[in-house]
Amino acid sequence: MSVVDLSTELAYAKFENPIFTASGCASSGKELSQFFPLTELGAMVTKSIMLRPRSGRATPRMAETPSGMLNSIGLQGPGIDHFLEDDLPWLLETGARAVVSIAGESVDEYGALARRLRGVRGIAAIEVNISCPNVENRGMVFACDPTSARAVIETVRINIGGEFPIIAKLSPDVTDICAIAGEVINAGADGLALINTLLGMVIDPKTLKPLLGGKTGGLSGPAIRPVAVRAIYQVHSRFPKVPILGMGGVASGSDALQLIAAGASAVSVGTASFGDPLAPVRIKSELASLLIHHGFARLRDAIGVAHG
Amino acid sequence: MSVVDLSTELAYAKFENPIFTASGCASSGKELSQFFPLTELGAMVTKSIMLRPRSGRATPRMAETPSGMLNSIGLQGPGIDHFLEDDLPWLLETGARAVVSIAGESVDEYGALARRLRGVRGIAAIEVNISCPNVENRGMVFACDPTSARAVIETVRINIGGEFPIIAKLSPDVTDICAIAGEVINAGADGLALINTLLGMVIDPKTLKPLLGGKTGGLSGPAIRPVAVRAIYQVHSRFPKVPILGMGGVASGSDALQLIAAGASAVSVGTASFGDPLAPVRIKSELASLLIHHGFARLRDAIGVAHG
Amino acid sequence: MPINPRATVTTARILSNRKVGAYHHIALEAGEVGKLAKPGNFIAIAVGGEYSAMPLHRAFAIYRAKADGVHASTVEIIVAAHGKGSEWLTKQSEGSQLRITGPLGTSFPLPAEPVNVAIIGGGYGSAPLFDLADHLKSRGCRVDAVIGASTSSKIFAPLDGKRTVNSVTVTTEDASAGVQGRVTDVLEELIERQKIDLIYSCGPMAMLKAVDEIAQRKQIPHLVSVEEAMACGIGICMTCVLPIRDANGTIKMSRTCIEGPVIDSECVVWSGGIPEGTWGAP
Amino acid sequence: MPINPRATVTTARILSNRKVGAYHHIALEAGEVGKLAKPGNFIAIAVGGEYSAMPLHRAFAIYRAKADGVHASTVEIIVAAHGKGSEWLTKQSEGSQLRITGPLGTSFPLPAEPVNVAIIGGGYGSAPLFDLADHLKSRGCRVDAVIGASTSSKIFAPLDGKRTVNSVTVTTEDASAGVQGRVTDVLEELIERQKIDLIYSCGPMAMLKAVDEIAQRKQIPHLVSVEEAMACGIGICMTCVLPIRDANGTIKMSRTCIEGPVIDSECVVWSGGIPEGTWGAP
Ligand SMILES: Cc1cc2nc3c(=O)[nH]c(=O)nc-3n(C[C@H](O)[C@H](O)[C@H](O)COP(=O)(O)OP(=O)(O)OC[C@H]3O[C@@H](n4cnc5c(N)ncnc54)[C@H](O)[C@@H]3O)c2cc1C
Ligand SMILES: Cc1cc2nc3c(=O)[nH]c(=O)nc-3n(C[C@H](O)[C@H](O)[C@H](O)COP(=O)(O)OP(=O)(O)OC[C@H]3O[C@@H](n4cnc5c(N)ncnc54)[C@H](O)[C@@H]3O)c2cc1C
Ligand SMILES: Cc1cc2nc3c(=O)[nH]c(=O)nc-3n(C[C@H](O)[C@H](O)[C@H](O)COP(=O)(O)O)c2cc1C
Ligand SMILES: Cc1cc2nc3c(=O)[nH]c(=O)nc-3n(C[C@H](O)[C@H](O)[C@H](O)COP(=O)(O)O)c2cc1C
Ligand code: FES
Ligand code: FES
Repeated sequence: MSVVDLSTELAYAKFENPIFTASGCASSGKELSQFFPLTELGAMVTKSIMLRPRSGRATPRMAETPSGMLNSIGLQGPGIDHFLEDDLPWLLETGARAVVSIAGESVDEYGALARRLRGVRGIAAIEVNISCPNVENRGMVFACDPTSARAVIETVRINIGGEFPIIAKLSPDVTDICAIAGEVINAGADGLALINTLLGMVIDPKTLKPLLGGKTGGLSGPAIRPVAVRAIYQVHSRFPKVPILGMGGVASGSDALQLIAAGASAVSVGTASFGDPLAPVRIKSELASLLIHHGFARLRDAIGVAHG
Repeated sequence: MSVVDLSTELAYAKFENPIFTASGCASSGKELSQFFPLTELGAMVTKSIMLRPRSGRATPRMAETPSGMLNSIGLQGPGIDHFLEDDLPWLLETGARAVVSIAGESVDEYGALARRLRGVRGIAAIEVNISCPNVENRGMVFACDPTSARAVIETVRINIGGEFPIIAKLSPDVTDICAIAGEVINAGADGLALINTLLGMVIDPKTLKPLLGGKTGGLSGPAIRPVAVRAIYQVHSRFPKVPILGMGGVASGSDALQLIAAGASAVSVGTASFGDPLAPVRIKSELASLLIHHGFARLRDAIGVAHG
Repeated sequence: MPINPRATVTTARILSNRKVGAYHHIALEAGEVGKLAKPGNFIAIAVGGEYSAMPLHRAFAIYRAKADGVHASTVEIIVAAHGKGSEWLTKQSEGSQLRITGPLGTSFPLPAEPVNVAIIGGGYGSAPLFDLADHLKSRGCRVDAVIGASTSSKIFAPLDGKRTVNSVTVTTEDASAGVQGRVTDVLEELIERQKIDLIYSCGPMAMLKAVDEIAQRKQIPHLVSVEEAMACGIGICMTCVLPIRDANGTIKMSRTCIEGPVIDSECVVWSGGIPEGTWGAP
Repeated sequence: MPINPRATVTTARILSNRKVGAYHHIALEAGEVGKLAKPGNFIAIAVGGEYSAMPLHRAFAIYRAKADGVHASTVEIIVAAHGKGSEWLTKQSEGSQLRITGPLGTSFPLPAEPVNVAIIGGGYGSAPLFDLADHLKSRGCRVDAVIGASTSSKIFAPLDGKRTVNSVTVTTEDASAGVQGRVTDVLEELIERQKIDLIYSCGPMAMLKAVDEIAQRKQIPHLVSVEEAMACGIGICMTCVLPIRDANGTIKMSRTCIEGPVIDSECVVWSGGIPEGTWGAP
C-alpha cells in the first residue's frame, strides 16, 4: 500500500497499522463494514460493553458544538452475553483485529466482565473504560479518583489473566492525569487510552434548559484535540515506556501525526466518522503520506518525536 | 437602547449591563477604545497584573485550533506600579467600569497586590486570577489545589479590606470544580469567575515539536463553551447565591444567554474580540434582543433559568 | 441482514438549488446513490465545507431519485433552513460539491395488493411521499394525499406530485391555503370516504402520533417515517434512538437511522422517553 | 498617542480576486479604510465565513489604497495561500463580503529630504513597498528596488510598480528569474552604485536580519516591516511580540501589531527569544 511501515504495538499486541476506531464511535463494526473492509483498520475498538443489557439515557442524546459535539448515550448496549455470542464472532470473522472495550458500574462488575472475557480467543486487547462521565453512578467517575481507578484495573488484571494487554482509558477531567496514569500502571495496566470526552453542557436556545436528556454530556471532536495532545504529551514524558492509544478530535492524517509525535503508538478516530464514514481509511492514507514526507521509514520512529 | 433592563450585579458591585471584556483579551482598554466607547461595556476587565513588570513567554505564543486558540502569553505586563499610575487612571477617565485582575506567583505576592489596590478609588471589583496555567511556578496552578486556592483568597480578603468585591477566577482543569469553589467562597470570595482556559498543546505539523514557545498553552474560544456552561451550571446549582462572572467561548448573544441561563450574572467576552473588535457590543445588543424574544423584562430574571 | 446495505460515500455536485416556498429544492448528481435508493430512504450530508465548525452529518429524505438521464444518477431533496447546517446547505450554489452518504435507512414497504392508500405529510415531510405514491400507483393503488403545515409557504406539494395522486387535501393552521386546521382534522372523513386500507405518514413526531391515534382507532395499518436528531445517520453513534417494540414485544431503544426512519407504527412506543420495561432500562 | 487611531471595522466587498504568480491579488471596496491608510499599514481580516472554525484575524499588508473612484475607498492586498485562512481567502469570489479591520499598525516614516532609497522586498513582502515608492518619488527621492524570492512565481513586481521606481533588480534562489541568489547578494553593490542613504525592507525575518547586517555595516538607516504570528492585530492579545529596544535602550517585548509592523531596525533585537535584560524578564 505504501512504502512506510505502519505497524505498531500496544504492549504485546501487534497491529498492522495505527488507525483504530474509537470506542462508541463505530458500534461493533457491522455498520462501517459496508463502507470499507474492517481489515483496513489497525483495530476495531468496540463500543464499551457492560455486564447486562442497558438502555442508556433519554433523548436528545446529542448536541453539535463548535468543532465538536456532546453525547449522552449512557452506555447503551446489549450486554456481554449478546456481545460474545453475536457481535464479537461476527467481527472476528471479518478478519479484523478487535479491541474490546468494557465498562462497569462497580469494581465487581469490571471483575465479572474480565472473567467473561478470559480465554475468549481472537481478542487483541481489552480497553477498560473507567472514564465515561455518563454512567449514573452518583455522578462519580472511576477515572477521576485514583483509588477507584486503581481498584478497577487491579480487578481486571487479576480476573483476566495474562492473555490480553489491558489498556486503561482515562478521563481528561482530572487535576493531574499523570497521577491517575501512575495508579493504573501500578495496578497492572499495560497501556493507556487517552483521552475520553470532557464533561460539557449545552443550554437549548429555545427552552433555555439543558438540551441533552442527560443534562451533561461528553465533549468530543476537533475542539478537544489540543487537550488530547497535551494529555498524551504529559503522560508520555512521565511514562515513556507505557504505550498510549491516543484519541480526541483526530480528523486528518496531520491530526493523527500530532498525537503520535506527542507519544501515541496508535490513534483512535471517533467523532470524525460521524461526518465521514471513510474517515479512518482516509486518515490512514494521509498519515502514511505525511510519514513519508517527514522521512520516516517506520511509524514507530515517529512515536514521541515531539519530545526532546 | 432597549426596553429590557440589562443591569446586573456581582455581589455589591452594580453594572449597567452584563457584557464585560475578559482578562487578557482587551489589554487595559486603550486598544479597544478606538472601536467603541468603553462605557458600552458592563465593565472592562483588565489584563491580569502582577507585582513587577514581566516579559512573559517566548514566541510563538499562539496557535489557532478548531474553533479555538491556544495562548501562552505568560502574563506579560508592566507591573502594578505602572498600572496604577498610567493604565487605570486612563481607564477610569473614560468613565468605564473597571474590574482589575491580579495574578501572583506566591500567596504573598497576591497579598502585596491586594495592599497596593486597597483604597484605590474607582475600581468596581477585583478578579483574582488563581488559574492561569501559564505561570512558571513549577507548573503548579493555585486554582488546582484547594489549599493554595484558599490561601490566596484569604490573603487577598485580609489585605484588601471590604472595599471591592473579590471575584475568584477558577480553572476548569480540576477534578471537582465545586470543591475549589467551596474553598474560595469559604475563604471570602464574593463571586466566582468561570472559566479560565483549558491546558492544551499543539504540535507543529512542520517541525513535529510543540508549536508554542511555552510548549503548553491555554485553550479558549467557542471550542470550550460546553465546558464553561457545564462548570457554571454545576457551581450555580451548588452555590446558587454566589454570583458568577461567566466566560468561555462566547461569540454571540445566544452564547451569552446560555451562560446566563446556566447561572452567570455577567459574561466576559474574550477570544471573540480577536476576530471582531466589536464583538462585545454586538453580543450585548444580540443578548438584549434575545431577552426580549424570550419575554424577559430584566436580565436578572434570566440568570440561572436553566435550573429547575 | 447487513447494515447500510446499499450505502456509499459520494462526492455529489449540486445541479440546481432553488427556493420553493419556505424550502429549497436541491438536485444532486449523486453517483450510484440515486440508482440504489428506495422511497423512504434518506441521505446524510456533510455541511460547512472544508473549514467547517460542524463535524456532524445532516439527514435529508430523498424526494426523488433517478438512475437515468445524463448523470450517473440524480437525487433531489427538499431542505428547510432549520439550524446552521441546513442554512449553509440552502446557500450552496450550482456546481458546488457535497459529501453525501446514502441511500440510508429503511424504505416504505409496498402492499402486495392494489389497495386504497392515504399519504399524510407534514411540512417537508411530504417530500418522500410523492415518490412513494408513484410506486403505489404503478401497483394499482388509489392514493389520496393530505398535506399539512402551519402556513402555505410550508406546504410542499409540487405539481407533478399532485398529478400522481388521486386527490390532494391541503391543510394549514393559519388558513393561508386549503382547509384551516391540521391533517388529522380531515383524515377521518377521508378514511371513510375512500375506504382507506393503509396509511403512510411523514412529518413531525406530534403529527405522526396524532395520525396514529386515528389509524389505531380505525384499525388501519400505518407506516410512519420518524425524525430523531441524528449525529451520524449510519448506526454508529446511538444518538437517534426511539423506544421500538420488536417482533417479540420487547421494547428496545432502537436506532432510527438504520431500523428507521420508516417503521410500522405498531412498533413505535409513542410515549417517548425510556418506557418502563424497556430492555436494559435502569 | 491613541492606539489604532484610524482603524474601523468594515464590511468590505471583494471587487476582484485574481491569481498573480503564486499569489492572489484581491481588491476590496473598503469603506473608510482606504482613505485613512498610509504606506506600511495593514488590515486584519476575519476568515472562514459564518460557519468558520477559525476565530482569529489574518493580517495582510496594504498593497495599495485609494480614496477616489466610484467606491468609498479601495484597498488591495496580495495574498499567499499559507494555511487554511489565507487559502480560504484566495477562494472567495467577487462580490462576497469580508469583515476587515484597519488601517492598522505603524507606517513607513518618510525622509524629509530627497535622498537615495533602496526598497527590498522578499516574496509578498514587496507588496507594501510600491505604494511607499510612490510617496518617496513624489518627494523627489531616487528609489531602487530589489525584489527576491525562492522562485519566479513568488516574485511580486507589478508593471506599474516597476515603472514607479528607478530600477528593479530581481533575485531568485533557483535562477528562474533575474539574478540567481538572494537580495543580499546584490544589495551591497547597489548601495555603492546608487549611494543609498536609506533602506526599507519587508519580507521574512531571516531576510530582514540579513539585510540589516549589511545596513549596519554600511551605517545606513534601515526601516523594516516585521511579520510575527498575530491573533488579533489590534493590540489586545499580546501574541505578536518581539524584543524591541525603546528610546531609553530598554528592551521590551513589544506588540508588533501596534508598535509595528514598521520599526526602525536599530530598535529590533534580532536574536529573538527573550534576550537577557529584557524588561520583566524572569
Ligand atoms: C430521516 C430524516 C429525514 C429528514 N428529512 C428532511 C428533509 O427532507 N428536509 C428537511 O429540511 N429536513 C429533514 N430532516 C431534518 C434535518 O435533518 C434537520 O433539520 C437538520 O439535520 C438540522 O441541521 P441544522 O444544521 O440545520 O441544525 P442544527 O441544530 O445545527 O443541527 C445540529 C445537529 O443536530 C442534528 N439535528 C438537529 N435537528 C435534527 C432533526 N430534526 N433531525 C435530524 N437531525 C437533527 C443534525 O443532524 C446535526 O447533527 C430529516 C431528518 C431525518 C432524521
Ligand atoms: C503585518 C503583517 C502583514 C502581512 N502581510 C501579508 C501579505 O501582504 N500577504 C500575505 O500573503 N501574508 C501576509 N502576512 C502573513 C499572513 O498574515 C499569514 O500568512 C496568515 O495570517 C496566515 O494565516 P493562515 O490562516 O493561512 O495560516 P494559519 O497557520 O492557519 O494561521 C493561524 C493563525 O496564526 C496566525 N499566523 C500564522 N502565520 C502568520 C504569519 N506569518 N503572520 C501573521 N500571523 C500568522 C494567523 O493570523 C492566524 O491567527 C502578513 C503578516 C503580518 C503580521
Ligand atoms: C457518541 C459517542 C459515544 C462514545 N462512547 C464511548 C464508549 O462507549 N466508551 C468509551 O470508552 N468511549 C466512548 N466515547 C469516547 C470516544 O471513544 C473518544 O474517546 C472521544 O470521543 C474522543 O475522540 P474523538 O474526538 O475522535 O471522538 C464515545 C464518544 C462519542 C462521541
Ligand atoms: C490571549 C489570552 C490571554 C489571556 N490572559 C488572561 C489573563 O491575563 N488573566 C486571566 O485571568 N485570564 C486570561 N485569559 C483567559 C480569558 O480571560 C478567558 O477566561 C478565556 O479565554 C475564556 O474565554 P474566551 O473563550 O471568551 O476567550 C486569557 C485568554 C487569552 C486567549
Ligand atoms: S444517527 Fe448515529 S446511530 Fe443513528
Ligand atoms: S496581534 Fe494581538 S496584540 Fe498584536
